[in-house]
Amino acid sequence: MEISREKFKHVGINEEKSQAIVRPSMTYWQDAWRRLKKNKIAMIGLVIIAVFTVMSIIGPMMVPYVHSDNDLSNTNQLPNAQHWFGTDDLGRDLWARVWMGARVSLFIGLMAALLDTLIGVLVGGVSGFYGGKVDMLIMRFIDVMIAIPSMIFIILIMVIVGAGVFPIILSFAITGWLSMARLVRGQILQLKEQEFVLAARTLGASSSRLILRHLIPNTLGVIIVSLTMRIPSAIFTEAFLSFIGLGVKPPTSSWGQLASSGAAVLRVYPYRLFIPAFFISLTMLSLNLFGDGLRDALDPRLRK
Amino acid sequence: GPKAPAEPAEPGEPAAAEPKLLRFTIGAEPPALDQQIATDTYAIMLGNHLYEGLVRVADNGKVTPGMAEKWEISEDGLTYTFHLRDAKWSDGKPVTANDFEYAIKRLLNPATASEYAFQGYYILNGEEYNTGKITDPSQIGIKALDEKTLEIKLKVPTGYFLALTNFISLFPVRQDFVEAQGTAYAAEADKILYNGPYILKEWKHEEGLVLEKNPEYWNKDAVKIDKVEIAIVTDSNTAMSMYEAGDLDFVALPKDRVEEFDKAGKANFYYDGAEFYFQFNVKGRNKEVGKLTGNANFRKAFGYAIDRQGYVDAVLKNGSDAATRYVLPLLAGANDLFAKEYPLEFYPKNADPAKAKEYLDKALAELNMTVDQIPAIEFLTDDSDSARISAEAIQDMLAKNAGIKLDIKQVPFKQRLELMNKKDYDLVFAGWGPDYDDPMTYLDLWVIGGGHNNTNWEDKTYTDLINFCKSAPDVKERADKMFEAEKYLLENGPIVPVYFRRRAWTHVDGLTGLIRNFIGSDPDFVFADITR
Amino acid sequence: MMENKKLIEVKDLKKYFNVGNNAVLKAVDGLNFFIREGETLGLVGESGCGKSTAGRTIIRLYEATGGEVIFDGMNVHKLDRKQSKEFTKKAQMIFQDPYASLNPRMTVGDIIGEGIDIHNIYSGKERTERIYDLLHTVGLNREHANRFPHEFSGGQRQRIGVARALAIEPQFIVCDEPISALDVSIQAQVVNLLINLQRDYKLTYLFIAHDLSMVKHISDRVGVMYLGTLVELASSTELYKKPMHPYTQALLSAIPIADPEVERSRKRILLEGDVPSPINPPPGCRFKSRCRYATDICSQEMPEFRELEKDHFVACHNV
Amino acid sequence: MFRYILKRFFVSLITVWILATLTFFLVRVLPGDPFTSEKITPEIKANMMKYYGLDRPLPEQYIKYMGNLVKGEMGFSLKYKNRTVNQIIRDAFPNSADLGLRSLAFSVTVGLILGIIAAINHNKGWDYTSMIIAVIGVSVPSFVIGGLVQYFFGIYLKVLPVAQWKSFAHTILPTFSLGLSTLALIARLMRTSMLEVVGQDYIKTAKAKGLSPVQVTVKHQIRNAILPVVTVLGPLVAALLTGTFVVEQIFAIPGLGRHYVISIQNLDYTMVLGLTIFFGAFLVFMNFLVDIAYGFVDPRIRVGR
Amino acid sequence: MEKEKILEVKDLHVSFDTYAGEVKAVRGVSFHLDKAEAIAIVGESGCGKSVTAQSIMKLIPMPPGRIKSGNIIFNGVDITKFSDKKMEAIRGSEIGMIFQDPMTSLNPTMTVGKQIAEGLIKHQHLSKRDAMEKAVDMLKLVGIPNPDKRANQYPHEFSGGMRQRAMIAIALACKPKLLIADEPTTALDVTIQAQILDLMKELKSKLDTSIILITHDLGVVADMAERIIVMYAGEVVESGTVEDIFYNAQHPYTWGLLKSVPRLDAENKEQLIPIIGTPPDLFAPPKGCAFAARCKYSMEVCYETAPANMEYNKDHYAACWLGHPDAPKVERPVTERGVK
Ligand SMILES: Nc1ncnc2c1ncn2[C@@H]1O[C@H](COP(=O)(O)OP(=O)(O)OP(=O)(O)O)[C@@H](O)[C@H]1O
Ligand SMILES: Nc1ncnc2c1ncn2[C@@H]1O[C@H](COP(=O)(O)OP(=O)(O)OP(=O)(O)O)[C@@H](O)[C@H]1O
Ligand SMILES: [Mg+2]
Ligand SMILES: [Mg+2]
Repeated sequence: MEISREKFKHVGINEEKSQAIVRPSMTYWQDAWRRLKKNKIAMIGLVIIAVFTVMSIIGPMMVPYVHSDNDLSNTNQLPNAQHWFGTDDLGRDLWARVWMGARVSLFIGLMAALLDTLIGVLVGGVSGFYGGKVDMLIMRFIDVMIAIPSMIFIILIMVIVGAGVFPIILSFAITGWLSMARLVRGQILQLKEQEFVLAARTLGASSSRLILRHLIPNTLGVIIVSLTMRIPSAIFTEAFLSFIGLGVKPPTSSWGQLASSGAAVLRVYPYRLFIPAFFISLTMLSLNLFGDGLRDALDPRLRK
Repeated sequence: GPKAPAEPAEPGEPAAAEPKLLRFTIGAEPPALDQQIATDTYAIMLGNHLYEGLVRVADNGKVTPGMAEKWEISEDGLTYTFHLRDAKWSDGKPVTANDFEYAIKRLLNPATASEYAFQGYYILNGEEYNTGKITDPSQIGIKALDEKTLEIKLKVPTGYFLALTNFISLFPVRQDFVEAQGTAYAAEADKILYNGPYILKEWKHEEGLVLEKNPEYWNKDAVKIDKVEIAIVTDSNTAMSMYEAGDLDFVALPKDRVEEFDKAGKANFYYDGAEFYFQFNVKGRNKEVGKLTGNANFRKAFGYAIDRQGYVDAVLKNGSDAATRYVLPLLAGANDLFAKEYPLEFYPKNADPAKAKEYLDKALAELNMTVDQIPAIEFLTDDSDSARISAEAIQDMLAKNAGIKLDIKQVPFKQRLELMNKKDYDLVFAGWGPDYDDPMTYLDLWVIGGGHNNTNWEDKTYTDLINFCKSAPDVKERADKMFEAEKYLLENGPIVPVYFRRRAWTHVDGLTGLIRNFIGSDPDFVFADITR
Repeated sequence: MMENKKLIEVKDLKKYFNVGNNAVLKAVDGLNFFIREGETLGLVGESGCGKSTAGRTIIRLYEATGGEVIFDGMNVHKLDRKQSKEFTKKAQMIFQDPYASLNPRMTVGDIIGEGIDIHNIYSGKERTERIYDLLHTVGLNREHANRFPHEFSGGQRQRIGVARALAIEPQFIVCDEPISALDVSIQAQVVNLLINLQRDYKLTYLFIAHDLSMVKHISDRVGVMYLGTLVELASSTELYKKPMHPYTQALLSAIPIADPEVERSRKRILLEGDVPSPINPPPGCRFKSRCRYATDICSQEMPEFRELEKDHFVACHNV
Repeated sequence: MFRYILKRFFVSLITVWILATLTFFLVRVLPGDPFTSEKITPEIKANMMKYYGLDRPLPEQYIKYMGNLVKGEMGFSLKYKNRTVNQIIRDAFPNSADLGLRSLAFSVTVGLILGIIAAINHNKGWDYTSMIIAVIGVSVPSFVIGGLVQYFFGIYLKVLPVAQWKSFAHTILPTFSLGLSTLALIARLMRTSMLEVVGQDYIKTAKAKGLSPVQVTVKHQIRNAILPVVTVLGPLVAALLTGTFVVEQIFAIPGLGRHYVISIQNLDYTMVLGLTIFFGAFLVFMNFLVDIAYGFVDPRIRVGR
Repeated sequence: MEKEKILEVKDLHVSFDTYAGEVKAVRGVSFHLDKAEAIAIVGESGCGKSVTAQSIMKLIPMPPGRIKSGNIIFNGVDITKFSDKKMEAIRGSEIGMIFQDPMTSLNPTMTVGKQIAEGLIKHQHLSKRDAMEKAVDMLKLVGIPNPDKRANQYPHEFSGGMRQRAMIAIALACKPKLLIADEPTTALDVTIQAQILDLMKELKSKLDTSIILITHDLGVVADMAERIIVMYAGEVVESGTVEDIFYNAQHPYTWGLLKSVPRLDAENKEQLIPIIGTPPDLFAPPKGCAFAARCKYSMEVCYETAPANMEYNKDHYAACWLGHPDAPKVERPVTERGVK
């Protein structure tokens, strides 16, 4: 290769060239969101949940039936052209009921997730972080709360507050977060001994900062799993609560109730179980897909 | 060479008559088998087979001799003298009149704390002793005149008293045995003495019971089935599955299977005695609601707004009857069934929206209200799945046929009773099962000061009528008056009947003689037989 | 050098670890020294002798088992909440283990910016600029701010740790092997930076390192630790010229020299004998088992830390 | 360590005592009383209250109850009138524990394996397979699974008994139905925490030693990842071993689980209390084991020390 | 005379896929290693030393990393195409590796002794007991006092240097034919460092172990290595014998390195002489010489065309345009006896 002689002229240090900025600047969260968006499977999950949410609003309006209207001459109809999902044992249109139920169940699921995170993650974080007496106190409190039959709380709530959505939330607030707190605490016990926590401590990071910025982000994996697992249990808990008079008032329905009344007639009218169960499962699947994607997105080591 | 195959069956031995086995399920562990403590249906059923009272009630409701061979009733209908047969307890000792005297005094003793002590209140001074008004048990109207003779004195003449002695609470127990066992009496299979057709061979708590024919039973030849296996299965669908898998001989049909079995001619139906009705608190939870629930016309609007037949056919699907009147049609009247002697169709089988509206308008006019002013009425019901469906159906019917809005409130059973006791409700879907075969078991609920009248409905006329019937010596006149009371109650009272419950069941071919009762022991397999 | 005020005074500092079976590991066992404001105290010693533990206890990452640390008049181990926040603003640490001390879920920018946020030093654009500055100072570029720790090489991680400590402009930094993972040219950059900062802002360092030439270069005084205690402490020139303790002598003789011929001909004092363990250490001089000059007294009495010459302390019976 | 155990023991006692006290007073606040029933009259109820000592002032009842409790006696059931709470627990617990242990063994082994396989094959076929199993496990509740397997194996194929608790064959379906949701939880938790571990440097070291992937997983990854599973196992073991209402009901298993629900419905005070204390003590003990296990799983963790 | 080559790396390219594109961590590295030879790789931090080393063991996290091209010939066979199964047999027994970050490279939940014993059980089929005994010996060998007690401790109970020695013990346990030591002594004090280096030398002479030593301590290099490879920004910029590099370096980067070493005889707190500026981002390496922007002697050509490898003697190569006959002569700042 021939190179002209002029090129061999002395140039020297070129600060600018050594400082070129090439990559786009992004924060952790922007970066996580970008990676989440790229994860097709996770996005499918998100879309399904979005569709369900939208359907819960417009779904009941798509049929000429009101979800609570009985038609005793048309009970337990298989899905057909008039009743897309069939009818139940009072001849009510299941399509309308499924989407009305979606409102309740999705809301309940969301609430459970929210409360779990808010109470469970925080309490667990505090307990694991401070350790010692605080931990002992909180953990024994949680033991007591787990051991007292939740039915007792539920009946008491019912007596004091009455039925409706608020008492459901209240009952979740009382008992739902316990296992999350234990889980987070366990993780934090493991994490808090790590050097980066010490490092942040030397910087003068307050306890809340250590918990919220250093420890909890490193437990997101189990938090996400626990949340996604919690949602169906919340959906069925709601069914149980409604059953003993704490939930949404009849004739409003929910997926959990549709499924449990469908389960009773499984042998004869299987579609009455399978339709709500399908929606619960699909929601769960979507949540899990989305949750896994989120987990991956939040784990910088898997950064691509 | 190959090993010899398993030994062939001994030849020649006659195919020993295989013991006849009956298998079925009950829905829960019987909380107690102690005669004077037991209260639940399963214990009552078991008691009927393990013990025997003075009499036994046969299929047609006829009283037949039991431990008592024969008996005399005094002119005034107050004194009964029973002559016992030679019968033995399962430990071989004889059953004596003392065992009956001890049992009834034990039932009534406040210290026994028997929930069903009221079954002894017919006996002279029974109630007084039980409630502590008198403390001397010898004043109670029961006395063993000798080993084999028992005399019972009643408070007032009670036509159905004989049949009542077939009830578990009045069954005999043996003092020495009970006292030897102490608190453990009847807690396990080997801590019980039996005098009935069967003895309890095995009692695995929460799991099942095995009954075997009692070789000491006086009428053992009439008993065909040698062994009974009762599994405790709470879930009716599970029981059904077990039946289908061939593990049971008869089973209750879950409602969604009734149609299928009915079509195949395999479904049987029987009244279980329970009747369901709306029960209003005529004062409501608050004044505003009370105005309405306290209004007889308003309550009648309910009566016409309900599509009883539709409800029974589409919602219950177990062959239940639409209740067009209050008194259960199966109860005995003067000579025949009460319902036959005094037919009545107070409310229509199907809804009558026009009538419902008419009554509602009447009520509103009386109250000076418009339809929109009707406050939300709380509809109290149980927390079972079926209760929910029922409530939803009723809610829809009332809304459509009368324009009345109900607010469903589901609560656990105990809470429902508590709310009712505290009269903290507007409207409740309640049920009542008969204690004895007489309309009075339903009618006397609503008298002033009645222990179960928590409707705030206090009606002198009605109370007087009932009180008259209670001591009326003439059977016919009594029946007439009871019919009058029933009509009065339907016209003015705090209840609106909805349906008489029936239950569907099926059994294997070859099972015969099994009796389903609406009162007392159900089922009754003492004289049942099975061929496979 | 002028006698500045003593910024840090360590008095009979002890840190024991419980290692199960009732065994006590005496990682630091009676340290006494002080550091003047604007001074660098080098700390060298055998690996595992308790340097990091000492550094961490001084900065209150570990609760001391005994003794006290006085920082600017405050007893470090008896601070209330407010004081301890103030203390963290003034005293910092660069960790020996670069990767483990970086939160895997934070971007490098956030890691460096954390101290700035905690102490509200800058915000917004200034904060970003400051982070870029720091990155530049430690020889990284601003683009690295958005990366995560695992994407860096060992040396780069170490520099992130340095930048983090510098971010809040502390008065005092415990540098626990801040440069050991760096290549020489970056080492030079970082050491220059530390020296410049010291000159400009009167920073004080406790400089823990193994690279004796670097320690000599940066420190005003050097302390030599052996098994939890100081065995020698003197000004750096003095120490290197006239090491008194046998261990120091051995140490100095072992410094490798970046010149193959010289290195190959170098003679070092070999330390023989059993290496004692800090778990239930024996009485007497800790070094006796490996000491060429050990006498009877060495196994009976712990030598006193004496000032043999002005500002030259030694703990040895035989000098 | 010994001191810690001693301390925990005392704290546990206090915890159970607080639990007992709280429950004692809470159940009394519930509307109704144990003898509320359709047919009872006030006078008879008064007799019963007197017989069971429920007419005494609450503090007196409390002291009496605690006195008995110290002796290990939990009194007579108010519903199962001739049986003591101790007897009922003694009768039913072995069955529940049997079922619980079986389903634990099933769900923990299968769950761990599924979770591990999923993590190792991150975002590949196995990962999704295990997720779908997990999703089914939690979104189809046990009463549905129970009904389905009963029909399929019991009635349709006629290979397994439908219900009851008699032989090994009887245990298969309930074990499966009960274990499924636990399995799902364990699989998901294990997967996520394994994912945190696979990228760690020490895994590289292990590989550099020439360990096979299976060895790396078994020796290095599992222990570092299992902590969340250990955490949930504490309450889970306590819950599973002391019975599960739904599965016991569906399969007609004479276990303890149904009592937890029924006793509250019946307001059977002594039963509710006895069961709560029994479960609570079990739970406290399990969580104590979990805390101890933490230290073994990860020596850096020093709970309470 | 040809010496037996144990390892030959030819034109190795390793990249990491990140969201913004490819980080080209190693860009065409070639070198070889003879039996019983020790070479040192030196270079700016982040220049790809560790990545090169880990590529040889195929331990680059994949994804995001991948070996794009090149060959790694170990004992005459190209192992780049080896399956994981085949690699297992080599790792630990034939090639041992000491990782750079000792804290995170040790399993926090396994005792140090077990971690050492593991490789022995796998490759030498020792019983658990014997392996543990051997592990204790190894710990003793790397100078850890009280080794039998220490073997039962966990990594977090070790000091930094002790962890590093534990790492060394793991790598040496099976007496590998090739030892890759990635900064093995950074956390060690000089006496222990000397011990470890002696140990390695012993392995070399007794067992013919070949060593790749990655370090930035030029003193250690001078002590241990026979040849030196100088890397910069993912490339080899100069290679030669120790003498070539220390006394006759040809690349300005090498000069910079040699100049930045502090000297024991220098004045206290005198400014050291670093190489100014930062290395290029490997995400978009410059098309010319990667060092040009920081090079005092750079020429236009340096920014445009990558310099070819110029041979100075049989072993001594440098990739710098200054070696081109057309280039102006510069006064080398490094003399025969080190820095001027
Ligand atoms: N997982 C990764 N993702 C992205 N970039 C990486 C990753 N691992 C390493 N790199 C980059 O590859 C380059 C080479 O890293 P390497 O670890 O080989 O450096 P090194 O020469 O060992 O440096 P040091 O001496 O500091 O350890 C660095 O610039 C680093 O940022
Ligand atoms: N958390 C701990 N638990 C038990 N022992 C510990 C702990 N941390 C440190 N040690 C012990 O304390 C002693 C001193 O450790 P330290 O880390 O202070 O040494 P160091 O002087 O910094 O060594 P290095 O130069 O190798 O980093 C060592 O024997 C070590 O094993
Ligand atoms: Mg250290
Ligand atoms: Mg490296």
